[in-house]
Amino acid sequence: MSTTIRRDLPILLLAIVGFLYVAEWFFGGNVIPQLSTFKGLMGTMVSVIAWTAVGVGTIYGISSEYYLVRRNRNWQQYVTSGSMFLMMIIMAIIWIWQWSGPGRAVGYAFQSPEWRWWLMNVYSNQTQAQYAIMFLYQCGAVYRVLRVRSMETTVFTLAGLAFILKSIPLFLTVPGVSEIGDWVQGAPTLGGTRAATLTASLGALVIGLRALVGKEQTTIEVK
Amino acid sequence: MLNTALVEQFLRTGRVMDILFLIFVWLFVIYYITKAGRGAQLPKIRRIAAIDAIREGVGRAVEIRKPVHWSFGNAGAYVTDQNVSETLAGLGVMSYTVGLCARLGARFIFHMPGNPEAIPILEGTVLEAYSKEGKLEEFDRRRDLRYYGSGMMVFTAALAQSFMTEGVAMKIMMGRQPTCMYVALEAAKLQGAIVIGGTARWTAMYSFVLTCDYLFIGEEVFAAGAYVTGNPYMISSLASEEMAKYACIGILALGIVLSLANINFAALMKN
Amino acid sequence: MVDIYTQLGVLAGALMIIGQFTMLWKDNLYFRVTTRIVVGYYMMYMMCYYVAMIYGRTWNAMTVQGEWWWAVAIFLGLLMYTRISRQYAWIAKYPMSIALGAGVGTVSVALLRAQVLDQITYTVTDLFTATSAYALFNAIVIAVALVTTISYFFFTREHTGPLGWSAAVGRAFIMCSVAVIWAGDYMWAMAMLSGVLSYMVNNFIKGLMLGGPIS
Amino acid sequence: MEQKTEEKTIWDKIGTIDYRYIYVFSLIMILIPIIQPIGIPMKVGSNAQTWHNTIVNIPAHSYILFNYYVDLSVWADMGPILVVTLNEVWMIPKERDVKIFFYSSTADGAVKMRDLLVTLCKPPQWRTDSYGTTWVDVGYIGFPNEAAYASFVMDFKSLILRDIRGTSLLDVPAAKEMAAHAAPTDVLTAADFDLLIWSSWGCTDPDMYVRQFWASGSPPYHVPMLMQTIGNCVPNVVPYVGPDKPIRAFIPGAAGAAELEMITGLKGDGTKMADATDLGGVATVILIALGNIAYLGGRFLGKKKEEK
Repeated sequence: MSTTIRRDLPILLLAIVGFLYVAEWFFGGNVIPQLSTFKGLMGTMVSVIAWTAVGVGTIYGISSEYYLVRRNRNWQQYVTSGSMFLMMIIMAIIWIWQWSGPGRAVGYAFQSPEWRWWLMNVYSNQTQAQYAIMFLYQCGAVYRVLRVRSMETTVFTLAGLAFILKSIPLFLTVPGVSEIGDWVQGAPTLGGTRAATLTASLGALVIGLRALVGKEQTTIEVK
Repeated sequence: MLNTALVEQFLRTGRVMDILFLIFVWLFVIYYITKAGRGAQLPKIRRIAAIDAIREGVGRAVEIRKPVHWSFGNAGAYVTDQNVSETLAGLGVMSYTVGLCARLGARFIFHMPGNPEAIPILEGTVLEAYSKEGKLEEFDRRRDLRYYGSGMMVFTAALAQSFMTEGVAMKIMMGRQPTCMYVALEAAKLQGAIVIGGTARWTAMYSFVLTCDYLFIGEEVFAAGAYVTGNPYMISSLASEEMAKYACIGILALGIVLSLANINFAALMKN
Repeated sequence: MVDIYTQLGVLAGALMIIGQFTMLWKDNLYFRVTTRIVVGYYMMYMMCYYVAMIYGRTWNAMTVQGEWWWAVAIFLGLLMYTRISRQYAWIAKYPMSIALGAGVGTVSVALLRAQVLDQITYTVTDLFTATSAYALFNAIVIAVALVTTISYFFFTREHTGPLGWSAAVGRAFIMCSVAVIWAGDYMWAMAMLSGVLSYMVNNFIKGLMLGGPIS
Repeated sequence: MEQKTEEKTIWDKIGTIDYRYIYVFSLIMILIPIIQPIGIPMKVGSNAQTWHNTIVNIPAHSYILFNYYVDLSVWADMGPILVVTLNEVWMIPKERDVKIFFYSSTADGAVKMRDLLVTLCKPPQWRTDSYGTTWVDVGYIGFPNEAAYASFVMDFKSLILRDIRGTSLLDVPAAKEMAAHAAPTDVLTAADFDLLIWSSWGCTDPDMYVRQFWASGSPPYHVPMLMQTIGNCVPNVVPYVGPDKPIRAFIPGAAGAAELEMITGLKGDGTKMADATDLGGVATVILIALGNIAYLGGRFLGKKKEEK
């Protein structure tokens, strides 16, 4: 009984929803419109389920941070974790305070000057700084990895270089740079990308079919 | 060539080729799964170096007493759309890794992606793997599961911080990734970790090529997911993937022949 | 005259940027604090945002239009919280299965047309619609790339003999494709760095510290 | 136990420079033109020219659908394109009677647009005075996935009920006129537009936009597009670009914006960044050369030294 409720019924539920989706792809629209209606409704319902579950993640996030504080009772940890909790409280206060108001839409908080201040100055700059760090990291990789050591790294270096030169205004004045870059982008890259996408789709497709017939282990044996 | 009006009474417009191809693949999936059920010999799968490297990495983690870190990217565990397969394949490899960590005594830290709806299956897989090794008590959710929301660069910064403060012996990253996960991979590399990973999202593949010691390239992600489970049904169904690839090459050849014979291949495929 | 909120904003932005950049040197408290600030921000942002989404999508529909099934969806979402208890964690498998069913159903069909059949069709039509020798050459390269790259992804046969050669050529095409994507990303990241430096020079140093204009 | 340290050759030294020096070198190269602009000459590519021509030569009485997508985290790269494009659109003369429908698919877009309209992208006075009749802005429409977009192209009302001033969508004269442009005449659909200007840094988005705004509909909508993107999405965009294909032209990142700024004469952040990109590119070539000199030197010349 326990196995039926805990394992078999969820798998059955998965298969029913999955098969209805597959059926809609082929027989929805004008043939059996109810299937399309079902899919439309189910799509939004699944979104609502996912949105509602957002708190689960937050609970996990808070509890692991709290655990860190309890394990490392030193001022540095208090400052680090404290800054996270404080930030959460500040944003929650702004959100509740600015949720809506006379003449404003519900959810106005995200457009309010207070929320925007944190978004545009704190979050946005942290994110841009990480992208900038990504560039510096990549400079390290350019120097370390892009060497003509093997067939693969040679192709990688030459193709990458062709595209970089083509993207830099200064080098476009050199004859041939633009044409070589265009060719690399338009022929070998397109072919490679096309095949990689195609094979990955086939792999994804087989996993989907396996899950539909209840033979995908990761969906079966979940505690 | 086809009686479109007749077909459209039973099938949506432009779905004939889709259904034919799907039936073709499906038949092979069922054939190989049935064959595996009968205990027939499993197809031989070529070695994927990254899988062997995981064992090596866990061994190293035990030796140098630093943790193994796993992540799916900032929001890489999609379950409600077409990226679900990548999540499932990643979970297969994760289950294998957690099992090794539990058996050999390495600490496993899981930086969960910002898809809250996937948490049950993510945590469930970790629990399952510990439980299979009979070491469920060694898993502490508050210590080893992390959550930072789905902000891309917030996630990379949080990972980098974790690598620096807690150390990292091996970093594995699978699932659907954005390209900026490069920062997290490189941060692990700079901390001296063995870095393993791959994605079927082609745009992000370069991050792995530049940083990883061992790679899963594109579709290898899916093959690896089946291979590590040792499950005969899953391994045997890999052969159906190969059949689909032969079919694709066959369709390409057929297209060339038909086009040479002045038959409009593109119009035929539109059905 | 720039107002105090803008000035404080530039200061906060610069402090965040410097804090994040310190990770390039080594782990430090400043970096950890700036990271935790945005982790806190983002987790709360997701919470608030999704609650607003649920409210916007379902509240009126339920209370005004009588669409009761949204209550079922919210209930199913709430079942996800049983995950927190070890004893009742299995209940979360039900809403999870519905979500997975939608994903699995989509993946089983949605990729077929655009990512498989259309890609083969394009490869054939490129070959037969080429209007110049250059275009034909490119179309042939694309077709060769397609076949050899697919051959790299054969798993049930060892890469030896002709398959070994074909897979090696396929691997070269894979590297070429990956390299071009990387190069594009590299250029983008370069622009991001120059944006950050520009902010620091123009807004923080020239604007805030030297009293110039802030953009 | 005393360990014997091997003496490093010159090739080893060149090949193992500490990564922090590499960072500092790259930082300095990018920083130089920010402190002191150099003004390195550049060439305008065909994409930027087509982009410009498409907007400048848009036929009279056309309807433009404009998605002012902004993600603040990539503003440095994509922002300059939006600024110059928006200004180009504002420059279309009044006599041409071109009407514009603005929306945003990002929350950041709605926030940033408010600032832009009063600072960098101020519309001409006649546009400001004729809001509602010559242009309409509906703000943020939520973060649509493909299913939502599929409904959106069939009927804008599935995602938009009012414009930013709170007027019901089809009560706005411009929107009503646009809806009447193509059948069905009382519903605003993708078919009502002659040009779609959009942007995204999601590399798989071109597939979705092409599916929805070009291929879907009966008959297909076939809305020509101009796309703003980032550098690494170029391989995903290219298959759809051409005079008879869905995307007429695309601008990849700030470097592309610089070209647009050069054509239009509206100098902005793109031009400033072009210098930085130039010197950054030079730094990249130097780094690749250094790495390879070290490798090849060590491999071919290093061995000879050992043999001696």
